[in-house]
Amino acid sequence: MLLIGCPWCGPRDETEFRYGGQAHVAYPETPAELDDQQWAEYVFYRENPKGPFAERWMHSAGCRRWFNVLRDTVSYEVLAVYRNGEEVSR
Amino acid sequence: MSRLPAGGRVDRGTVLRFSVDGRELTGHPGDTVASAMLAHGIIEVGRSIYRGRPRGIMAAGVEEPNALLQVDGPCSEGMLPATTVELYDGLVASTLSGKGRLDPTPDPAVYDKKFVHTDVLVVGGGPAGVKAAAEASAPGVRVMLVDDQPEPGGELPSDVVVLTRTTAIGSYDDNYVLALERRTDHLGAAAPANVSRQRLWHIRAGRVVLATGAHERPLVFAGNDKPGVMLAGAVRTYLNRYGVAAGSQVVVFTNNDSAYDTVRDLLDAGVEVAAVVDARPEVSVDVDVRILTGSAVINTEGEDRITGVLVRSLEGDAVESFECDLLAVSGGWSPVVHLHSQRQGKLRWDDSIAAFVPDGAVRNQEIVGAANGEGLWPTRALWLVPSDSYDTHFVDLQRDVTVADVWRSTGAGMLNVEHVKRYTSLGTANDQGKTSGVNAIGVIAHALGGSVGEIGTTTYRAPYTPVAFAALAGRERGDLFDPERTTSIHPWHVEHGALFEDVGQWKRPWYFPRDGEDIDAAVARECRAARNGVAFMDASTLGKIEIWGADAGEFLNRIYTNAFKKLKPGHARYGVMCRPDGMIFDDGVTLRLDDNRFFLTTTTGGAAGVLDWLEEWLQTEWPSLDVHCTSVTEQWATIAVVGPRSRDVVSVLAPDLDLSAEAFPFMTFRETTLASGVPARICRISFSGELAYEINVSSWYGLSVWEQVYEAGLPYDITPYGTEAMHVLRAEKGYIIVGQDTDGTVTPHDAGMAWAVSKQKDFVGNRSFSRSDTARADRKQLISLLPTDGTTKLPEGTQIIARDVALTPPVPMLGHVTSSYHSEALGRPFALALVAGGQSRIGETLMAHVGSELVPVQVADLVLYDPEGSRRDG
Amino acid sequence: MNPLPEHPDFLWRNPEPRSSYDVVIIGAGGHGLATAYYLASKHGITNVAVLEKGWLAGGNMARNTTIIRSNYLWDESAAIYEHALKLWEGLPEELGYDFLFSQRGVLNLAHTLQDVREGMRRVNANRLNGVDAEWVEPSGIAEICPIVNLSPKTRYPVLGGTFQPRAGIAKHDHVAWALARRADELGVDLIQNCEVTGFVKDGNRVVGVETDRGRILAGRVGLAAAGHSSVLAERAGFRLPVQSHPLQALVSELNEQVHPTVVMSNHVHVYVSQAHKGELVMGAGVDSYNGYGQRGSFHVIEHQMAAAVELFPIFARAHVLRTWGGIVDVTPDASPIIGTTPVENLFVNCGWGTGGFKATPSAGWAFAHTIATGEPHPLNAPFSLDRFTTGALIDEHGAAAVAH
Amino acid sequence: MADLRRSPLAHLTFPQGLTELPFRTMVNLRVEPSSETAARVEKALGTTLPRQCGQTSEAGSRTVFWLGPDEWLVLADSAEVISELVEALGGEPGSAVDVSANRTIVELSGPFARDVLEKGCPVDLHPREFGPGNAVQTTVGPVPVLLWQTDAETYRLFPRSSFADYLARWLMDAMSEYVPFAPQQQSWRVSGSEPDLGSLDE
Repeated sequence: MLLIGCPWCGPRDETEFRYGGQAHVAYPETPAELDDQQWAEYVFYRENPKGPFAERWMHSAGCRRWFNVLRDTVSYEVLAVYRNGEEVSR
Repeated sequence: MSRLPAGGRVDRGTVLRFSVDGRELTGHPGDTVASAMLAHGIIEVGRSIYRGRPRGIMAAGVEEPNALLQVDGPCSEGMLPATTVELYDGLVASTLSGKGRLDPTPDPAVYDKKFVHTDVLVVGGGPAGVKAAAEASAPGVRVMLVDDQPEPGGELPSDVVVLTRTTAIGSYDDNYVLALERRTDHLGAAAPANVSRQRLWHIRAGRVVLATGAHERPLVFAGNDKPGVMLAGAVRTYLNRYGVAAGSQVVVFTNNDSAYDTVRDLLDAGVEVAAVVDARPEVSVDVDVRILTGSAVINTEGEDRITGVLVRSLEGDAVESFECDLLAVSGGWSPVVHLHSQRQGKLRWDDSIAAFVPDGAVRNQEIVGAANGEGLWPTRALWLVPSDSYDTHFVDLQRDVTVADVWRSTGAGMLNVEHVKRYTSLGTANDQGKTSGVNAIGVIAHALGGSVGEIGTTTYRAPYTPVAFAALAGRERGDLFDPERTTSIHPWHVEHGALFEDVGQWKRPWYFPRDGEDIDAAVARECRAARNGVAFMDASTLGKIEIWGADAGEFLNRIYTNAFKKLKPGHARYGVMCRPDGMIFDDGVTLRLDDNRFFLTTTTGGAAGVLDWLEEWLQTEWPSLDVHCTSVTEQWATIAVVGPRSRDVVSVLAPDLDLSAEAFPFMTFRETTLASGVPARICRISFSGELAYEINVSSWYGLSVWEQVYEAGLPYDITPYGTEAMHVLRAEKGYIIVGQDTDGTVTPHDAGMAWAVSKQKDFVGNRSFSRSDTARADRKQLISLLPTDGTTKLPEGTQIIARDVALTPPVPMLGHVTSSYHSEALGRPFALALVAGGQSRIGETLMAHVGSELVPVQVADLVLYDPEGSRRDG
Repeated sequence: MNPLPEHPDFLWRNPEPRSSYDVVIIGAGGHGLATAYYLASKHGITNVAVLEKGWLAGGNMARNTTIIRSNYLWDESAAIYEHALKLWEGLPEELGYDFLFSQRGVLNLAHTLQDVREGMRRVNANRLNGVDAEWVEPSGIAEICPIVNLSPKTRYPVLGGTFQPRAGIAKHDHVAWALARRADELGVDLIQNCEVTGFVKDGNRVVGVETDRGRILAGRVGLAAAGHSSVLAERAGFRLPVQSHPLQALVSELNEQVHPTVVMSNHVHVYVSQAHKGELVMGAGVDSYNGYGQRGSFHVIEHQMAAAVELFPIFARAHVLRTWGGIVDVTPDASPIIGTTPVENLFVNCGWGTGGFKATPSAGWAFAHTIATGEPHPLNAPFSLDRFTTGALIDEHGAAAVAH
Repeated sequence: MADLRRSPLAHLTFPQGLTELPFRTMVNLRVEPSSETAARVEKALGTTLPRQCGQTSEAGSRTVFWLGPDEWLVLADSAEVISELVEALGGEPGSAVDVSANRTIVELSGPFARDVLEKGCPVDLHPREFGPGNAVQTTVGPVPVLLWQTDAETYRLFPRSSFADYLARWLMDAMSEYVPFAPQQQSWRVSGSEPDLGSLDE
């Protein structure tokens, strides 16, 4: 049971959140100009590191805001939490 | 071997009656079943699981490997260590041979959970834990202590929250500790009703102090499993806590000083100690008992209980025998590091005490007392007593694993303790190797020549002690297993005999049978009413989202495959949304309330997912758009009034509205006040192809307005209908149900909705349509199927194959039936199906594989009923 | 007496790695061992090393719930899993090892009308694909598994189910050891405690691996590292569309036999069998987040227990004895990737998610073929990496929304 | 017209300590807190929009709950507040949506109230962390709620209307060790009926 620090509501149990996978994967500005491989990279390929991972969570049972978490995928330790548009500060 | 005349923490003034294996026994409050059995001189319990050897009570706590009980009760429970079952009056139990029995009687007990937060959590109420809790206690600081015994081992400040009979079973990330409290198990029939039998505590702690103590290890020698061989510390516990002497003539076998405390206490209690056999060459203790140093017990005598032991010097050959009925053994102590290890805490081998000890604590935790190796005795490791045969040197008593078994595994090539565990099943029994784990590693090291520290332990897994499934289920059982979501109109449906369908968590009326009707008859009647007269259904479960903002139209343009930006206020439009992979994700009708406000509907099951989807795009991709979404699913009750006579009904309800097709055309809506005074939004939307109105009112009025519709419709024999009739009506029109006619592999084009895919704008998923596989012309496409015999209703899920295909597996399949109904309107059964290249097969005959029969079917256009759409205007 | 058959007296050598091999397989899990076994036994390639960073078959092979079935929806999946099931049926004899393969059947319960539709669709597709499958009404379920709660008063009443009689369970560790023993006999070097830290490449061609025990050259390299596939792929210089998630499982203490088959419920979210010794073996869905920690969150276990007690009231006072977690590599379409990679002579077998154990023989069989010939076998050709670009996914999500 | 309304829990017989407070006006308000629009909204409400999770503000019979960084729930006795808020927004970015019937309010009161909630609520309800005037969105059992403490022994829970029946039953069950309650006579739950599955078996 992770304890996730919602940047708006403070620390809450993992059960209040929805996981959103890798953070900072921007929707391509001009999808039509991408070739199939590039489009596949956007749709299907995500980083899967063993160690620190920038990921998105949404506080679904609380303020319903998406935000970013830097979390170690081995120790599960939350290293940083930051709002959309903010930089990670550890 | 009996209850001592004095001493112990049992209430001798009260006698409790109980029985074990049919023997009527007595004990006192404060006893466990084990201590009360020992007080009667009974040490033997169920025989061993595989070899059928006699076994006895060996320990005094959770580490007990042998004494397992099946305890009777309203629901019998098995595999409970007799050393942990508190005695109550009337307890009836039988001993087990390593295997329990599940009672089919429904468990009547209540289980609950508790979620609490504390600054400090101390696990363990022994001296170290009590001290840690007392030290942590301070004004404004929340301190909790949990201990598995009925009372903590010392005085605690009053502001410390103490949970007794509570075992910390698991330790999880961020100091989340699970602890099981046994609230009424010790009360027997006196347990109060409505109080949970057991409670699972979810404790989030700022700091965790582990004061979990240590478990004593037995020694490994021939015949070390017989009844009468008992851990020295347990012998002492029975003396001091329960006032019970577990034997009358005792030999002690040890490799460390801790056993001498037992010797002293036995002597103080007047119990004869025949000898102490100490594996260490030199011993400096002051007890008035003969000590054989540098020696070991090499075998035990007796069958159902030991009658004596054979002792030999570890260096020499001379064997001496001693009579005894109890052999107290101590092979050293293992700190209870389970909770530390569950958090990936490191361990190191400490040679001086021959034990794995924590190598530093995990973040925000500390380990105190014996759990940290503190105060444990210098120990001479003696992993096994040398012998000619190792077939009765038991390492894991509960799984009947001997030294010979362990060495067979290492001989087979296994170098890793995990392999040995799996080859022998060592350490996997009910006690999870609490007494056997470290000894096993010693035995492996003996065979492989490495050090115990290098070999390392197996992983410690939660739970620390076994927990009943029902205790983990807690309150979410039976009626409360999962929420049933219901609409404001639900009471009417129940009263009128609806049968319900589960759609997500919602209960939706499936159909409303009249007396004697089966589903086919009821649905046929409901469909006839909608096509020929008037019918109404509760559509309140549809997801509803208000979308405000100057960019709301632009936003919907990006989300839906079709265009919404130019939709006029007062108008409605059906939309489809896709995932980035181009596959249909949800659909529904959206109203434009005014320039900057839309009202979007989703499928019943999709509501939460769609709102999340919209918010995700808005918050993470397009935060600059002026758009705000608000879920209003339960705000509105939605009543669909359907059929040629629907206008007559609605005109009674909403007399202020001009309902003519010209004044109130299809795919528009009007705000009005009903004759009853209820404000309403009425839409000309049709999911049936008939003239239809959807009346939306505040769900406060949902039931009332539903009844108003019913009243107004009585002259026209208005008929309530459920999801099944809805499905028939929509399928006749070729309207899809997302999730039934689509399965995550269907594009809007595949579903016959190319018309809903804009070529003028981009939207989520658009790019995927041009991928080579997605652009194939022979993809599976949704079409209708008409069984050519005009009578066969194809089962949903039927596979479709080409004509003249041999039925030799694997048979090439063209697709499958997604929806299939008997149509009253068409006077025949029909189906929707996803068929490869279906749209170019219209008119072709294919075969439906039904059971072992092949049923010819003709491929037809998706829309079978009123393809011109002439009926929707009435 | 112990109901389990005796293990062999000898299983494998523990050789030192040599400096080069014709083929190096990374990962001595079930798939890696099966690949080595089939390379040696079917393709005559015996100069093979299987490198394992920990202990042999100590990853998901040691942690799964041992369910074997082939009743998958899509043709491609049915083909490869049914091939596996046929191999399973012959393996105990072929390998000379009784690994307790028990064809006790697998029952997938339907709790909603949509479950029923999907179940019927799958049964019909299975039959035409030559996979044994039948639709069972509640009365039939009562016969197959009398302890299932069939009361219409439950929150999600059982409306029926699909049953695959030939499906079942096997003892996971023993399967691995059986494959390992034969591979070892055929000359394959099984090298434990040997972690691959990098790849030796000549241009875009792999020619060996770097390990913590030194460089090992190889003509061809096969990646069979399950949860760690992405990490290794990255070291080799290409990406995989997989995410590694924790998947938890648990066992109860030993109880007398009450559960004669395997029951899975996607809707209520639990699957359970009772092993030969008597313990209930159970699992549920994956944890939501990425994780290499071989552990998950406790609420997943709690939900699973609620589901278990709802479906099987007799389990109320069974006890959770031990919980654990594995790392499952999940692809976007919940189907595996077996084939070539952008790196020459480097082949990948990954993305099995929760289906890896049951596919062990055919995954090894097809992967061995691919490595031996340099080309995928028709069985695994559809499971190419390329499908994520063309869109030709094999989407098993609908058919297996819950892990198993 | 009031007699035409029916609240989501009208069918239940409540034990001591549990009751429904139906038919309150609720508005879901979205506005950028630093904007002039927000200032207008605050003026219209006669109170500030709380800026932190857990906070509420009051003006007369109206209470404003923080739901998110740009989102609030306004609770009022009467419906005028809806048009007042829409007017205050003045067409600028934001929204004020009537959600009065979207949720209902369940009041749990008594010396056991916190104990009962702690049986299913993961938020820290210790008086040091949460007290009268505090409100958060969280879960109680499996049900999402807005949870508002109004005095030392009273909490108000705002579930979605469709979840209200389940939540009330969950609470009654959790309360039963403190307050015995009779089985619900008026239950309209129908899980006991057996569906006719004839048509599925073809």
